[in-house]
Amino acid sequence: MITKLVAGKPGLARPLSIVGGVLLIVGALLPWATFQLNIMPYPALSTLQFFDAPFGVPGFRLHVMLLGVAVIAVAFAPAAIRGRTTKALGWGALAIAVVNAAYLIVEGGGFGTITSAHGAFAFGAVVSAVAAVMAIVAGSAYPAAPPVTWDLKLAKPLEWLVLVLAYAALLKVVADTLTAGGRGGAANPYAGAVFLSFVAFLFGVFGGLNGTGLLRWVSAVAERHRAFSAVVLLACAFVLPFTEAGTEQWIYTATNIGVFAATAIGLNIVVGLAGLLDLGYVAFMGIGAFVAANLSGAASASLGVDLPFVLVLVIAAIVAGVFGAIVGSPTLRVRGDYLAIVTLAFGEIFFKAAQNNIAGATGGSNAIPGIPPLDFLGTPGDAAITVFGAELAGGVLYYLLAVVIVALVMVLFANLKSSRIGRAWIAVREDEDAARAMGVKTGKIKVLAFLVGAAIAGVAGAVLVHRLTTASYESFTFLESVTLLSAVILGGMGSIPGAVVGASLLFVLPEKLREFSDYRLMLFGLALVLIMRFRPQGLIPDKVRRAELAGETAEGGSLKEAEERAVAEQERADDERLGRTGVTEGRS
Amino acid sequence: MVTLLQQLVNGIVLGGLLAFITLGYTMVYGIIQLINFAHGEVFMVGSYAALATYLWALPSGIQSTWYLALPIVILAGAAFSVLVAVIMERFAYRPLRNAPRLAPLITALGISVFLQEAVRNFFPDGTRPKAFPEVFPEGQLTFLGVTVPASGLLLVVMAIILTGALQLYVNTSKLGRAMRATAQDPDTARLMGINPDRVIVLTFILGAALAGVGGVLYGVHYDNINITIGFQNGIFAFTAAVLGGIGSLRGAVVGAFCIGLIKTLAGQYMPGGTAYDYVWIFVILILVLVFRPQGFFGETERVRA
Amino acid sequence: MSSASDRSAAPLLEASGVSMVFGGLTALNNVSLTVGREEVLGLIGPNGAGKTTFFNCLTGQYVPTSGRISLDGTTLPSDPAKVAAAGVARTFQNIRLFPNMSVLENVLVGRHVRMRQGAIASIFHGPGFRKGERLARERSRELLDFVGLSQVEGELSRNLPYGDQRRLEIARALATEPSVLLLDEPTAGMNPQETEDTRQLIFAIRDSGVSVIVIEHDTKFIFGLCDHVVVLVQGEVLVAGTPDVVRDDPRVIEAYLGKPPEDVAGTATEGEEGR
Amino acid sequence: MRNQTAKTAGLVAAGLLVLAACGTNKTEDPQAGGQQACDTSKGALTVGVIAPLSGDLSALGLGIKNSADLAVMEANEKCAVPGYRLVLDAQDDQKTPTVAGQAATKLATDPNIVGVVGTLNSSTSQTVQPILAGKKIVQVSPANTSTALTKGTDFLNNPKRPFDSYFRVCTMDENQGKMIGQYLSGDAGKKSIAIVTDGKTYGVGLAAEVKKAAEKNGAKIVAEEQVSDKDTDFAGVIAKIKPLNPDAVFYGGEYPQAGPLSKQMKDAGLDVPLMGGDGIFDDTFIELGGKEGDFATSVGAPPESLPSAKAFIDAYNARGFKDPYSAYGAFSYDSANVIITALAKTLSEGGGTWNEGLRDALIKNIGATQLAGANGQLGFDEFGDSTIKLLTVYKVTSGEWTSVKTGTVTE
Repeated sequence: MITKLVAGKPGLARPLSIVGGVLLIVGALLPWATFQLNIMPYPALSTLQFFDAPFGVPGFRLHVMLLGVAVIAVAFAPAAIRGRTTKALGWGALAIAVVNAAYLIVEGGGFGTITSAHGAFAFGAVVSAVAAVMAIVAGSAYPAAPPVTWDLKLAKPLEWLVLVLAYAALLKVVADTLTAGGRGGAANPYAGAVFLSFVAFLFGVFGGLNGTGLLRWVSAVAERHRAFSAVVLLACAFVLPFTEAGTEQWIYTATNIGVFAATAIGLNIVVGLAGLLDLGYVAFMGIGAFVAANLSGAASASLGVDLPFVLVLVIAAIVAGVFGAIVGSPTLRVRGDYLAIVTLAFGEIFFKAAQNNIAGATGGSNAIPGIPPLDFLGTPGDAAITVFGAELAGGVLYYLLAVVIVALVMVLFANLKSSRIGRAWIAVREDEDAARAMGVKTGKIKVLAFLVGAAIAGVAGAVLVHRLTTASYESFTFLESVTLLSAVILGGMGSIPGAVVGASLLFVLPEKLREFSDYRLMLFGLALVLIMRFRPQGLIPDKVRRAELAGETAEGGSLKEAEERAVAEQERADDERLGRTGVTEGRS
Repeated sequence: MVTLLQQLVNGIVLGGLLAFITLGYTMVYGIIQLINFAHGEVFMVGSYAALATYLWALPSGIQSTWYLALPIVILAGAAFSVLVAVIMERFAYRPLRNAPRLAPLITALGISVFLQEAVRNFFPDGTRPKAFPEVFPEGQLTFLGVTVPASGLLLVVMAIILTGALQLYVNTSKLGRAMRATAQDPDTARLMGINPDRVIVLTFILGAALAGVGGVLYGVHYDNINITIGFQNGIFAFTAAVLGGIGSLRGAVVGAFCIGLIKTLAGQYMPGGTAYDYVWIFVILILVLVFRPQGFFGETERVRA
Repeated sequence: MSSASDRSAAPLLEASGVSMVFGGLTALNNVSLTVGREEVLGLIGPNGAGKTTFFNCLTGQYVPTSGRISLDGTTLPSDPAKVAAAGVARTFQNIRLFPNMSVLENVLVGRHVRMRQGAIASIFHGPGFRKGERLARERSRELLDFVGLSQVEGELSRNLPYGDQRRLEIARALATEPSVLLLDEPTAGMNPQETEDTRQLIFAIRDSGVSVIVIEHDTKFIFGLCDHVVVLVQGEVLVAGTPDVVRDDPRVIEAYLGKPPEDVAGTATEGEEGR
Repeated sequence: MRNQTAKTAGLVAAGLLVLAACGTNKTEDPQAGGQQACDTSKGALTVGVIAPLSGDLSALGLGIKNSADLAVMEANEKCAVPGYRLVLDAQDDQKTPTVAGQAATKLATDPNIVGVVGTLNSSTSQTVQPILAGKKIVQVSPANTSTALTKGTDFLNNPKRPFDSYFRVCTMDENQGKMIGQYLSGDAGKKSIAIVTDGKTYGVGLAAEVKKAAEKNGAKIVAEEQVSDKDTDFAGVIAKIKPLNPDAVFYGGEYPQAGPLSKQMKDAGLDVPLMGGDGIFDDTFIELGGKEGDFATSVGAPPESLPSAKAFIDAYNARGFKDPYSAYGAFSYDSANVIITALAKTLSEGGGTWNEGLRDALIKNIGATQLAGANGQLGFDEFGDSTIKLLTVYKVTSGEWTSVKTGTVTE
């Protein structure tokens, strides 16, 4: 409604955004809470009075202040970037204000905490929220401009430098996000709120950078130097344990992320490339896990053999792959979402069979515990090691293994995608009949997708049981299948980094939300809904999807025209009315 | 023989329960191709709403008079389920109408987790299973040695009446025709002046109302409810919808009864016994789909762009 | 029997006695025709005559109820993928490209059947793989050049204008190196200029040694294009012969201008597939 | 559209404003309460909890968390650990091993952690054990029943303790199963028993021991069936065992299924007693349909005869926790107290200041614990298992659990 008031008056935009920016800075300097909470002072010196420490504002108040400064600066930036950037910065500031205000209200016992109570005044949150809204409104009031793209090309070494800096910044952001709020627990009850506030800040910053076109440019540069980007990213992954995020908790979590990301990439072959919805995928991971458990010298395993790990991986991949082909074989007859239910059925059958210790291979309800840790050239996988004088957290070797496996699986995925096989998968996804008419043996190619995906999951499962030290049927529930699918879709279907980002989100988010104890999963569910609401194509959509979205805005005309012609075509093409029933019978 | 008859009765009761849920699944799928995993939770909140109504809204005089209390709690449960479903459709699914096809699946999952946890956190003592009040006379009918619980009879009768009424509605009413038209071809339906948004909301409402009634009758029959009843029964309901041919109302009901019967009969007669009854459901499902890929009553898959 | 081609003694594609019955409905009744080498055959007929059904039989999408279809003397299998491998490629009445693949990728899918890299080679991208991939790309670019789409190889096919989509479909079909190309209404919805371009393109295809069968409504287009024309009415061959013979046949005039046979086959349409 | 959304949002916001009156819960002294009396000059030490705090098992998990919390609060009030304030750090494991591993790793990164109470499920413990053991952090489980956790996988022939830092205060399947089997076939005189389990570690393990003991005692096991822990319709299972005419049904599992099962048995005309282990010894069992004459066992003497048990129940109820203490509350309370008592002892022996070097001594002291717990006089054997062999059989009489027999298992 307010937006409408200023919509036709771009002249108001700049003054409004400057006022908003100034107010954001003022809001940051104002106290945010009228008293110290009972547990301990709310972070970022939120009870400080105006100008107590004008330049010593830490934490979320610093974030608000920075966003405020940015809003003012953008008002004087090139016109094309003003609207989007201001709006994004405003949303970020608003989110920070809302998160902190909400937390203060809940913990402080009422609105008095963020307004006035007991003779004290604290309007920081209110002022910041109002200012943020002003920035958003100002952002929408700027004349609409198409998204900015930079046609900047630098010399190769310079572009490499840009990439190194960008990835270093990314690593810093990841590490900061992981450690935002501290490790929480009883000693630090505000960790959850601080984390959410930090995420809100990042949301604003990245939205702002996106508005300036910088992110698009960097990703274009990365696209130009894909191999180099991959190397730098891999290096970043290896450096992560050396950062402040290299605690055992995060290394352990990151290992799990790696294992699940590798599985999710495998699933991405089935779902993202070949377009076959799979709701029982975790079963393949389970098969790999139980194969590995039986072959790795666990005392309770019925086989009692202890094979080298690499061999175990290969066997796990083969066995899981064979099962994948078996499960995939109904694809020869069953189409679409009917197939999804076949895979769901297989997942449930696997679960029950594992629970009942089928063929004595799963340990049944007792699971297969006591799987010995992996041996990395004489060092057990869960030991802490020292590299370059830095002592790294225990389990870092598993983390490195997970990184290597994810990297290999990514290469495998990328290679497959840009090959005859990968194109056939995508063709099947796009139009199965047309693919068949082009000579693609669709049945075989779909079974192959299942086989490859399942083999990858088998490998991941084999790694997972060594990290968990137990292979229990309880690890492979339907919910886990859905989690994997969520990772693929959240990240962006068919996208290689997407699956990793999706898996990371699905693990990091609940882990960081631990501070909300009872409400943890509830917030998680809400987060899933919100992410899909605002980014239905996934966080890092596949290139094709990106192009598709760009196509819809930039070339909407041609699309529409094509559609109109298609409709006209439809009306005219009443020839061969027999076709449809014919197709049915031809298929069944 | 008595055992066989008894198991048939048990299977039919279970099937009647699933029928309440499966119709919502199949209608929503038929119209927007969404596997609405949150539909099971709609069923669950219906039963909790009925419980809350009984405990905190009904005077004790009505509480003890089952023929007053039962309709009231059924209406309350259905109404709340509808409310939840409409909010869900409006704020979570509708904005995703043009999103990639699987995006709403994640939304559905998020809603499912959210609703379960919300009930657990906000319903008093929601963490543990809740006893459901007696709003229907206890008792069994016994003939030929076969026991039929009265509540089970109620459940099956209601299931048949309501699903029949729904079929009739969808087949004969104007909105029902609009629904079928939208399911067949949303674009053409739009050209014919049908507002797809309204039709979709209606679909959610009908499905949710049935699920809500089912949730209440679940409580009546089993005398207790917990937060996971939705998810588990939802999976089976979805399976039933597929077995019957997704998008087909008749198929959904038949599928639901089949699943109920397979579960009890397989537990009784198939190798592995009750430990593997779930497995047999899914084995039979796979076999059916391999030989009849569109389920019992399904139309062949439309190829979607 | 249609008149035998006088260009070559042995026909390239031969359909004899093809019938197709759906339930109680006869869509094709004892259709026979032959296509010679480097020949353009036109298939015309009123709506519902069974033209696309015949294509579907040729390409293995349907198994004919009776009859035999052979290419170069070998019976064609009843699997579209195998038919494509044998050398019969088609386009669709309603364009069926792979909408979210680029123009080049669409053509590369057409190369699928002429490439040999399996899963293992695709995973490791060895030197042999890279060579095959490079050759496939070269060939695909040649084809795009041939149909005049080389400027837009990076675009998503769904974003192409309509006429370009038709041409891309032809390029994709040519990528399978067919000896017979089936075109299902290649000029539908085109303006006269585009139609003329398509005619030249079809000639060029024929001159490159590929026989072409064209379904079209536009009789003027067909008569100016084809060496032979077959008229299908209600699933049966009404007339077959050179354009001149067919044009003057009174039965054809009746079939087209007289009371058009009302189609009884219901409302389902091949158009469904395009959705 | 947009306008409507804005309006709705406005209405909601206005409603919230009205609802939340401008109040605060400011208290003048954040350190108020009994804590002031104790010396906490050396800071805080953490007692961790790992249990399912969300999802369908959260009733049990929250009982574990709250009971441990109770022990910690009491210890702080009583200044049980001189110089330190104890804090509880409860982590959700979502009953899955992966998440449990993350929870354990997270707790293990806290330098001030002294011990962990948990987990509920045996499979999660299998993952947690090595993580905590690697850091010599003591783990006391209130609920794990899998024998292999303390005696190794080859416990029958060659019992070997896998992790010295792992203890449990609950009883093992072996002990409880024998008691149930003997009671059913002996005292209760049931000679034809049907066994139903939920297929999970606890239920299946217990059922196996029940079967052994009952058969040894001359009873016949007429059926062995399995239901899913998510099932609520047991008509199929009941119809299957009914023609076999069992005179009792043993259910290996927990009360959320056992209650409805008992009721559905009765409704279907199979009116014989249902017996279960400590997993069904919960008042909710009766609410959910547990019928007159059903049996359950519980570890230790009945609370009426055991002051420490009564004290726990009273104290728990007095604190006003949101959730009941559930089946494992008393065990969890004991687990936390074991850690706290041993910690106090370790500190007094080791100079009064906590450091990493004291972890071995803490483990040793826990092994030597002698404590009057809520379940009886608590101690540990050489495997880390509870020495309480005393079990009580309860029976549902007039809608309440009443003890019918207390004793130890006879060989």
